[in-house]
Amino acid sequence: MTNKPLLSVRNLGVRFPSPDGEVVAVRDLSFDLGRRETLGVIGESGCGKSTLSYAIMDYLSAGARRSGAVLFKGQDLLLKSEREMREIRGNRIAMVYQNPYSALNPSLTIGEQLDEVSRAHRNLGKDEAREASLTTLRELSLGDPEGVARRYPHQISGGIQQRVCIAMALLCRPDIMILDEPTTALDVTTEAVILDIVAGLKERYDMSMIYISHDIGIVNKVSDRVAVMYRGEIVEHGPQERIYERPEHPYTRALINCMPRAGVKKELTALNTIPGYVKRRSADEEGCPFAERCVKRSPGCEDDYGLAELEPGHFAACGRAYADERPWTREAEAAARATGAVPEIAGAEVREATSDENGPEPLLSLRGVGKFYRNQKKTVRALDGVDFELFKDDVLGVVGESGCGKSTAGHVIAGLAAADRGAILFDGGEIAGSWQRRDRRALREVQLIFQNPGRSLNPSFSVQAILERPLKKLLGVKDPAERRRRAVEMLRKVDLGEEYLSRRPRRLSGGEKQRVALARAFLSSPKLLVCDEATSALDVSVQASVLNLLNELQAESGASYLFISHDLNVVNYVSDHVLVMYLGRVCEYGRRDEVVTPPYHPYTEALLSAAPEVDPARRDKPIRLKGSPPDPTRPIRGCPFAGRCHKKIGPICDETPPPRLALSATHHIYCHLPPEGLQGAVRL
Amino acid sequence: MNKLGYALRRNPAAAVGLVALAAWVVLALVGPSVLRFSHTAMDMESQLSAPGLNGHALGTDALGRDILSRIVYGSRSILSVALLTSLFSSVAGVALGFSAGYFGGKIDAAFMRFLDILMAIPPLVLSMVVLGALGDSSVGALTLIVSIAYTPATARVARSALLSCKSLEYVDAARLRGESHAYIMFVEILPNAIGPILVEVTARFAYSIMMIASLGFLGVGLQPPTPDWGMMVIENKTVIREAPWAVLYPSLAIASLVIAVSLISDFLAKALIHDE
Amino acid sequence: MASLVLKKLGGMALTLVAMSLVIFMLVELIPGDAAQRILGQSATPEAVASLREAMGLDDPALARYARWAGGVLRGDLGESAYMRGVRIADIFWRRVGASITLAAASFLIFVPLSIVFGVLAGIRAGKLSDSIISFFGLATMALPEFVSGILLMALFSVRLKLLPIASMIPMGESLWQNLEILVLPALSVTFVMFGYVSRMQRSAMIGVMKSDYVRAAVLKGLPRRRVIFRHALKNALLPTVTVIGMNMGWLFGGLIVVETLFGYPGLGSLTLSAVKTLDLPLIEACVLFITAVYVISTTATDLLYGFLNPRIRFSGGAYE
Amino acid sequence: MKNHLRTGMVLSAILALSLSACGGDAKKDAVPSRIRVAEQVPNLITPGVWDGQAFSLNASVYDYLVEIDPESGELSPALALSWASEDGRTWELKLRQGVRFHDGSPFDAADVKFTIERTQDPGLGHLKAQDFSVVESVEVPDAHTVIIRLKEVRPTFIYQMTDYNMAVLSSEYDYAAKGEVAPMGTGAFKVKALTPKESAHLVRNPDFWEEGYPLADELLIYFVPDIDSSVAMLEAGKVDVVPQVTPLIKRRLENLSGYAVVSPYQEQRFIAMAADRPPFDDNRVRLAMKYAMDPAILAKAAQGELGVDVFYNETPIMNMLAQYRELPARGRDVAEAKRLLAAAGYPNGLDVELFYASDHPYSPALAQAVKELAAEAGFNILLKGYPRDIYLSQHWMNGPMLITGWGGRVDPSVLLNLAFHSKGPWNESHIADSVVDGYIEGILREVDDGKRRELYGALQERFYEAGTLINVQVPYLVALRDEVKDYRQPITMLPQYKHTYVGEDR
Repeated sequence: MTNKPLLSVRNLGVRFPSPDGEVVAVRDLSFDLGRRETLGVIGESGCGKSTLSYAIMDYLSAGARRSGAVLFKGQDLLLKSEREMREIRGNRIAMVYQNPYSALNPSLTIGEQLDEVSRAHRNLGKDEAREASLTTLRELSLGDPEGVARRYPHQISGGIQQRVCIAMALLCRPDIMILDEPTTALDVTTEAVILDIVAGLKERYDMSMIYISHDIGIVNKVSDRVAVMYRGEIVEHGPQERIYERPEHPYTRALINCMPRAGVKKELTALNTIPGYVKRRSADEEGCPFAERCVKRSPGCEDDYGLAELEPGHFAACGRAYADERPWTREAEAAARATGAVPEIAGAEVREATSDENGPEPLLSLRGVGKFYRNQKKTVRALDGVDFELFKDDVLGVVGESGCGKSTAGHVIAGLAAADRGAILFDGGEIAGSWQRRDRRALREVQLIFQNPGRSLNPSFSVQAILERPLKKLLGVKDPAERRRRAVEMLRKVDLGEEYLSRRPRRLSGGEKQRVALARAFLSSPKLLVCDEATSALDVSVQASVLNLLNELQAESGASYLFISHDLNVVNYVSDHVLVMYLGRVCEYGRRDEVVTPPYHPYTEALLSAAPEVDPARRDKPIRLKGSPPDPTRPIRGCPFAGRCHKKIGPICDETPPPRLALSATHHIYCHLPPEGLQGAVRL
Repeated sequence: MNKLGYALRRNPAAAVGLVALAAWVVLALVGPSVLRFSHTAMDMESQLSAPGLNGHALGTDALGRDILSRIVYGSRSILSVALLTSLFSSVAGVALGFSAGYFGGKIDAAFMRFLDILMAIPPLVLSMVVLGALGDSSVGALTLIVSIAYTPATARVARSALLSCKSLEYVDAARLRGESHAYIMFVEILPNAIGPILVEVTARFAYSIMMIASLGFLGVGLQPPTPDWGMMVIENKTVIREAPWAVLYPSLAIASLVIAVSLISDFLAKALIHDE
Repeated sequence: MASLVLKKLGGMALTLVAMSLVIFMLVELIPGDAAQRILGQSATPEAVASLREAMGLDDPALARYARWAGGVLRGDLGESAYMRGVRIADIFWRRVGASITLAAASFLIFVPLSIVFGVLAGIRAGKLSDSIISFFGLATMALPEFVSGILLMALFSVRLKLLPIASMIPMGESLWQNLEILVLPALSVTFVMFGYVSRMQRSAMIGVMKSDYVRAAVLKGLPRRRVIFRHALKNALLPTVTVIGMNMGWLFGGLIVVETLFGYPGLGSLTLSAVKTLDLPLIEACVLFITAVYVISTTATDLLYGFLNPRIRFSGGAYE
Repeated sequence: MKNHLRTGMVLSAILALSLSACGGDAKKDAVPSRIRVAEQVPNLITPGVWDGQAFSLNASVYDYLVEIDPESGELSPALALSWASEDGRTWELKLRQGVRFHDGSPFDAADVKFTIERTQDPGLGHLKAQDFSVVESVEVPDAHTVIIRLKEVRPTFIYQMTDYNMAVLSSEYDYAAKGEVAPMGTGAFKVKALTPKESAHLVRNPDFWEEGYPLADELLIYFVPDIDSSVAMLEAGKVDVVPQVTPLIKRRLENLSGYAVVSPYQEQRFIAMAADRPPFDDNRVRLAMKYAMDPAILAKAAQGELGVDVFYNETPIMNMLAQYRELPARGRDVAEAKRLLAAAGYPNGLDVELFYASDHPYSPALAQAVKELAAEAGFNILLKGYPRDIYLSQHWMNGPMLITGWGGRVDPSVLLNLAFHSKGPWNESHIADSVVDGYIEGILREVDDGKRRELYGALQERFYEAGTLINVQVPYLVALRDEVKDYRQPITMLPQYKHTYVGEDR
């Protein structure tokens, strides 16, 4: 830290009233932000990241109580009047939000929403303001800024919307830009583009940034310094490499280790987990906020607690946990990680990769499956001639951008929607398309896990009712005592106790809900479990424990998984085979290692390149896709990816369907390119 | 339950409404048996006597009937008809709205179009025409017709309550268990859609009171001597100058009851819908 | 947009046709013999039979519907069944005109009032002024029109003697020379509508004020006036437009009570007297008109909503 | 009989002449004057079928063959100058000459013939169809003489001509098509504009047969559905006359200066008990009801005083008529009523429905009072009040117990034959008493006044013992501004606006 801090937060506290008494959202929080510096803020949801940013902007709900100081250029923002704050908001400190679509006013044109910022703060006239807006849009390499300015928010795509929001924040050349999860609502490919833009901003516009995210991969990419928040407090902050490579606080370390990342595969290691979940903090709670979940907890934790500078610029609230590891070397850590001997991982079983040598037996085969949704005159081709196989005791990961048809595939297989074309073969025979025509056996043997456990468990039922209903309905267990016994047995398998039987979903945490959902699915001993973004809605620490549980359950039951996810790292971690989809069609299919290493389908290559990398050392020359997938109602003659492909050959791509190109016995892609054209940088 | 208590403490208006409604219910149940005068007895010595005179707390009307007794007795019919109406229209509305929303597609489209048509006839007009044509406004006929007039609106509410739950995955989970449509609609969805439906029931309760009173005013509502509040207002409108109390107190009775129910409905809407 | 308009208008026409059929069937359901009803209990069977024939009551229902609907399309609402020889059209449109004037008068009062107070309550949500406006809105909404009308009458006509108790137009004079007769009926209608619309406006405003884009506008450092009028109001008015449009139809239902109370010579009091005399053709005409007002105002609202809402005005794919 | 009729005729003729002479003098000032009336909304105004709610309009547009002098209650000549019958079966009427209808056509005997024969038109539903079915033929020997031959003796037949439905019509006018929109007669006023259910604008008929009349230039009639609104208009000075007000309004207006409430005649409210079905098929039950009644309370309920403006008896005859026979007051005797009920097989009381028009003056209050009074004797009366149109079209003549308003018939025999003969078209109490029938037929045929009086007396005694009705006589009230002079309205209910004027005393 060579420069004088631009923003200095001192002992900031924010409290909200609630039915159960006052809760603390931000507590005794202090940090400095220097000029031209980017501070990344990470933490799980409910840790107060967003509250921090709104507290800086002095935009909290009426009941909130604030304490401490937010010094901006030496002046305390908390003491400023609404009128004085107006001069700062959008002018000196600007914000970019998680969901660009809802942050833009649906009734005003983009141009008007941009212009008003310059007109309010820079006193520009109508034409000058528009000129400024167009210039800024142009600087963010947006083609046709005039066209964008004329349009309404709903007429432009999410990626452009977020660029507009960034442009809006840049109009007055602010001193600080706060970005609150600006890419969370976007597809991975768009996210990569936005992140590239953000990474270049601070140099170009000479400003500081606070970048809030739950994803350490993203934070690593854009930040100079990183602050880790837990339950309203900063538990550690310091230079980005230090935080990533040598975390001192047990929470930081646990958080980083529970993320699946390159090189971590289920055969090698189980994921690290943090027991429990983030709880709200009441006003009268004292002591280390993490103590309850900390593996390094010791009797002294209650008193010996507080942010201390362990080395220049690196602060942590707990210096004792890993003191014995100092001095530390990067090589030692890398070696430890490569062998899977990360110390905290205990009790998790290390699995062997499924061997394909003795001829895998297919459990599920899709043959030319098509699913069309017709509304009015248009037809959305959600699935358009999909073929693939899923083997017994095997995990097939399905990846692709939103709208690629991966969820539809899951629903068609599970029976929620009947395919319009093609056949689904399951366990040797064809099964009926929709649940209405499936028999009890088929319903029992194919189970579905949904993305949002809060929505998949009926909030009006107790866990007992939720678990016993399938026993009665699918397995015909008549005896209530027997049902209860089996429900309890299943609960134990998902690491929940009998006491959960009487609880309702509302009283469960996200991870507990998903465990109950898993218990419900496994009660009927399924042969196939379709996991539709089963861990996407969960915090990383919870995601890790659920992924571990999924692996354990599979090992125990021998069931096969169809694991649908937008997160390549997660798919890479859990899958044996991977299927890459684009616009309702298959791009690439093969064993995991074959798919994630060259030769790739150009789309796979782009996806892999866009994935945020947890490890900052692994930055390479990126491939960036333009725009988003095309209108799914338009019939496609050639390759669906042709329009965005960086390796497009020529008209053949647009006009002729790509051939199936077998790269090995277990690996094929659909592309016009010759195999040698499919090379790329090694990724994983 | 805790949440309700907390919300009630933060919303004293709703508590007032609850107390007022409870007071009306108690009055309706026990009032007639403790009051000094019967609701039909004619005190020929004190026609149009002012409140407080001759033991008539709220005065008498032109026939010497005790206004207080008539209001208290009238609360019975208005409360019971309004309650039955809101229940019937809600049950019918839920059955119709749920079926339409659940099965969707063409059934739903046709159903919605039909509702549009029915909704186009204002409920008051519909009830007035039918009751006027029947020429007989018994409690049963009134309840039935007002229920029918209100069913389209409740069906819409029920339908949208169902639609907000229908896309949730626990419904898909139930389907994948092979549950019947009725089970999914009424066991899986109904408990979760009950918030807006309850709000609708209470709002309908308030509307029913107004509707019954208005029909009474138009002369097609409950028939005398049932002391229907709306009818009391119109009956005594003639003597508004001589005996303003005979008009004012029934009007206030209507207002207080509707406002009480509306406050409760508002509160339920806040507690059951917006906070979720 | 043009195709949307055509589609809506087509839907409206279809609804109107279906509606006319529903109304016709509804009136058909009225028990008893129309001719008998006209002639009374003591009429001889021959008299009833000959009147039945004269009225064409013996034709099949469909033929009668066709005859009636055909007449309505030509602007002929038929002849009153009760006042024989009276063409309904001769008395109907005057009443409609009077009712529209009354509706317009109350519209002019309640729309600006309820929007202003609704917005005020919305942006001051939770404060004292909001509580007062909201309770007043709830209270006026909870008063049936005849109760608020009676209270107004008791105050302004009986006690203060400022305004006429009955809405009579002296012969030879027009409504415009007697505008004071509109005041109390219009106010009575306004009461209910004010409560309804201002509460809608308030909650729309609160919803919009909580939205991400208003938060974004505030955090852009825009003046509060611009946030409220440019960002919030533009969106918060949309649901209100719908509510007002929906209620224009129901307003005519409320007019029945108000017109009866004040003896205002409008469509509402005509409807009630038609019901009381069981004058079926007149009932049909009145109810058809009231429902047509509803359907037309709903359709107009739909179109207006589409016009005001860019998300509908410019639908189409996202721009890359 | 013969003498009586002749005398009446002569007297009437003289009266008419003298009146017209006076009229000539009265009509001196040329200041245009108007009378504004707030009437109830009439549903029908076509003669023959009109429902009796637009007296002002019909009585002013149309004329009748004979009128009733409100002072004397006697017949006076109108379009008929004389009427005579030797035997009560053949009636010869001499018509006034030089009378013209509003459309300019002359009035003659053919019009009278048309008017009478029209009562038998089956497609019309004429309310006098039953009364005039006794007519055998109508002959027209010359343009101004009409001879009516009856099937039976009807010494009081001429009184039928005063009935409000017997307005004299033009034989050339299409009343079926225009009766509701353009009423046309020979009356003192003619229609200038008529808006159904709203208002009628009548102007002076310059060719009116009674010279110098009418006194007013214009008659403005507003049809107002609500009596309170009508009175409000009166108080606001917007109208001059409001018929059919209630006693409460009377009390209020009498406390204000500038208004008068007059009672030109009395009306009847018959509380009818249907004799053809339980429970009132048993005379003991009817008697029990009568014993349960307290006339003083009923009078109070009608906002009046017994014996002053409200009268009570148990027969269909009005107490001010010559035919009335005073019978001893029964007195309220609940114990007797209970005893009678027990004897009739209702020791624990009984339930019965009472139908009435809820928007008719006096009826709702009487219904309440009857219910309360009867309750003590063990009657549990279920009140069924309906708007007047609904009541008349659907419940009247059907219920076990009814309250109906009656009035307008000068000669009681007209009413008796209508409503108390077993074959009467409006026999609402379904009385089928051969004794009563005998008396009625006797009254109708009896030529001798004294004997007829005897029959009336016997009839009333029969009603006292075994009748089917309780009769409460109430005042018909009209509110007037003090400026309104010479408002005349005889028991026929038809106001004679030709005499009325607004302004200073002349």
